[in-house]
Amino acid sequence: MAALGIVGMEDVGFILATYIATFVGSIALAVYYLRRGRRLAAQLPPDDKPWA
Amino acid sequence: MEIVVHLSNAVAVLGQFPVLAGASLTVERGEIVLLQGPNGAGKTSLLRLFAGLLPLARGEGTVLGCDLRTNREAVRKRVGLLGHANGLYSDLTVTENVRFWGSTIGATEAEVEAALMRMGLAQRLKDVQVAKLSAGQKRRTALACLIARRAELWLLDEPHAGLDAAGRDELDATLREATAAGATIIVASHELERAGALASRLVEVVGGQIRDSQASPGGEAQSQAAG
Amino acid sequence: MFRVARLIAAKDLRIEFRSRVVTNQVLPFAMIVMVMFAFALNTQEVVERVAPGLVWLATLFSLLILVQRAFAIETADGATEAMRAAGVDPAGIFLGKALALAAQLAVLEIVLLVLAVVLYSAKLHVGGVVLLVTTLLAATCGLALVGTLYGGLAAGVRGRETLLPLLLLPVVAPVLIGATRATEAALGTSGAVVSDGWPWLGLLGVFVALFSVGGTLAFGPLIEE
Amino acid sequence: MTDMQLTAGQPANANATAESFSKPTAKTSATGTPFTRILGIATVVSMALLVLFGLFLSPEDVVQGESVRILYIHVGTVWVAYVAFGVTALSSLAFLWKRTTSLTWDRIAGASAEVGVLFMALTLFAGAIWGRLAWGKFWVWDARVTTTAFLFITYIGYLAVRGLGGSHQQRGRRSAVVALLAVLEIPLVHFSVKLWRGLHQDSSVADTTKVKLHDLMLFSLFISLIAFTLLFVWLVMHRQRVLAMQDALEDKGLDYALEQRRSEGGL
Repeated sequence: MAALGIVGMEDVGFILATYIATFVGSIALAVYYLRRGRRLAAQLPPDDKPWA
Repeated sequence: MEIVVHLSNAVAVLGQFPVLAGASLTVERGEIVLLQGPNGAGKTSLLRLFAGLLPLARGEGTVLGCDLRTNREAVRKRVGLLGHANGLYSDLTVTENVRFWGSTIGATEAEVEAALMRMGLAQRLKDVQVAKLSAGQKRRTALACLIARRAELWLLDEPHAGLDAAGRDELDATLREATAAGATIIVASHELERAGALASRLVEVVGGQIRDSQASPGGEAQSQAAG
Repeated sequence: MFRVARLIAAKDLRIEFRSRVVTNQVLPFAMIVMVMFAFALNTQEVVERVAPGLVWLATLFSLLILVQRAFAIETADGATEAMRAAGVDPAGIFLGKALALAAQLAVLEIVLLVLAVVLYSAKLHVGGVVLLVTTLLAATCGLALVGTLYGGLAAGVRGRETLLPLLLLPVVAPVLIGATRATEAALGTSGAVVSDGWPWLGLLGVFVALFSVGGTLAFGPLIEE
Repeated sequence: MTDMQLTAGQPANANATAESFSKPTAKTSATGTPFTRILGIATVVSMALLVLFGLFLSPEDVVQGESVRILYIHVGTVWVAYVAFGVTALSSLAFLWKRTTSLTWDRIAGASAEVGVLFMALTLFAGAIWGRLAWGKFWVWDARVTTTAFLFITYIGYLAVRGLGGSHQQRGRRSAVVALLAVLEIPLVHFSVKLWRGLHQDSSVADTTKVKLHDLMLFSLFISLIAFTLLFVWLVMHRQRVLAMQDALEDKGLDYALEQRRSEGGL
């Protein structure tokens, strides 16, 4: 955290919040898609999944 | 005879529900076909399909030579549909309504007058706002709008509903005249006695399919008389 | 197409003339909104400076109601479906309904302008009249076109009351900006001069051109089942 | 049609026979393929690089100080957000071009818009925070910022239109038209806001964006673009497949409902 150590506390908080919000948001959407995909896939025959 | 309606294994969907589940039917020019069946059997959907309103999900269908899969919009100008709703503007008078719907296909003022006359609306009721009419009078107005459209194929959903005896007679006479002039008519009705006497053929609709099609005994005499 | 449009516009205006929904309900609503703006903005100077913007904001809110009303008369007894069933040209329906809506909006805007003169001491100048009238015309056409377009889409679907503002308000933002600035220029609000207004009128013109073509093409697919 | 497929349609209505088609060996994701797995790994690696370079290795900016690190997120997300809406518009056009054949285009448009809305939200969030650090306020009435906000709302409306119901074809046609109308609208919004701000120009925006970029900063921005583009492609591919399965399941449900419907009359 050398680069961050020299700035004021406020900036670090804002910067980290941005990074965390972005990653959490993306991961949440990805996890939602994967889980939903898995649930739907269980109900469908392989013919309906041309990519598989 | 010229075939006006031809359906083969037609499936139509409303939302995710299959209102028509593989219906097959052929109707020739000049026929009066009565669709009968329990509530929710698909009679209304069948009429809406013929009118080019409902898209065909599977199967084949042709109305007046237009393919319902590719060209269902083309059929609309030649078909007249009387649905459950009357399609009337309650703030306009009877004459204004009939004139409006007639003029969407370019009917003349004389034709509008004739249509009003035909349904017994030319006298006392013609300048009354539709909002002030009874249910039966509204139905008459809707029928007059339909008459003014001079359709080749008439699709009527419970046309007798709400009409008094005189109104029913006028309707029946109108339909006979129309077929004599070369139109084809498909009626959905629960009133077998009334509509059965008029029809040349009875078609039973059940579970989104056509179960049975038979010549109507009353209609035989009728079609001979007309011929 | 234009024959159908004229027919439908005449029908809509006749219905409005009979039912008087605009004069008896929408106009009073717009008036009370104008009064409420003054309450919220408090001081005379602020109100005077933002008067043109308030006129157009009140118009936008009224537009939402007018559009709902314009399509309520169609859906009340299945006339939308009857029109589709009758094979009425969707482009004609679109232009006709937009025309009738524009006429009603124009009346509303004139009343709101007069109200702005009375309540917010807005001042009309002889030099700005041409700009003001052209602005009114262009903005009215723009609002009526997009209002009809998205109103037709929202008509007859579940949750139309909430869907319409969500779709419509972002689209009319350029009209709000353009019409407000042009009106400021025409009225000379806070020292604006008339020549400032013409570029904004260009913006409104582009808006009207795009949505009259786009709407005419898009309306059919939007209302089709 | 087999009996198996018929029961497969059932869960669309009654949540009954799950697991009937899941291969017991396949522990991996149902929407994944070797390609998306490689893509996923590449995304994670590039994101890790982004954090490493963005937060630790790149220097602070002479003018902006540490707040420049937010730009490494912001630039990537805003780029992806606009690309997403471009993809939605083009897929909508492709769908209308040959309407009857390909709902895949419609699903790509929907998937892309959905991912785009997320990135637009992240963009606005990162942008507001950067603005707070660089300009001292969360929001500035800059044309780009305002257009982005409008785009965000417009595409939320687009997603609402997609959710209106009706047949898949109707959904496709209606939403494609709305997406194309948005293409008309957004440039107008941008232009009008720009013209508006042109009258009351405050120069703060122009000044602070003219930063002299260090090589490592440029490299971090480059990684940001790569990382978020990979993430976008991964998300859209998975979402498109989820939507395809959803549609297929509804079609299967239709087969089942058809059987039910036909048996109504005891045929």
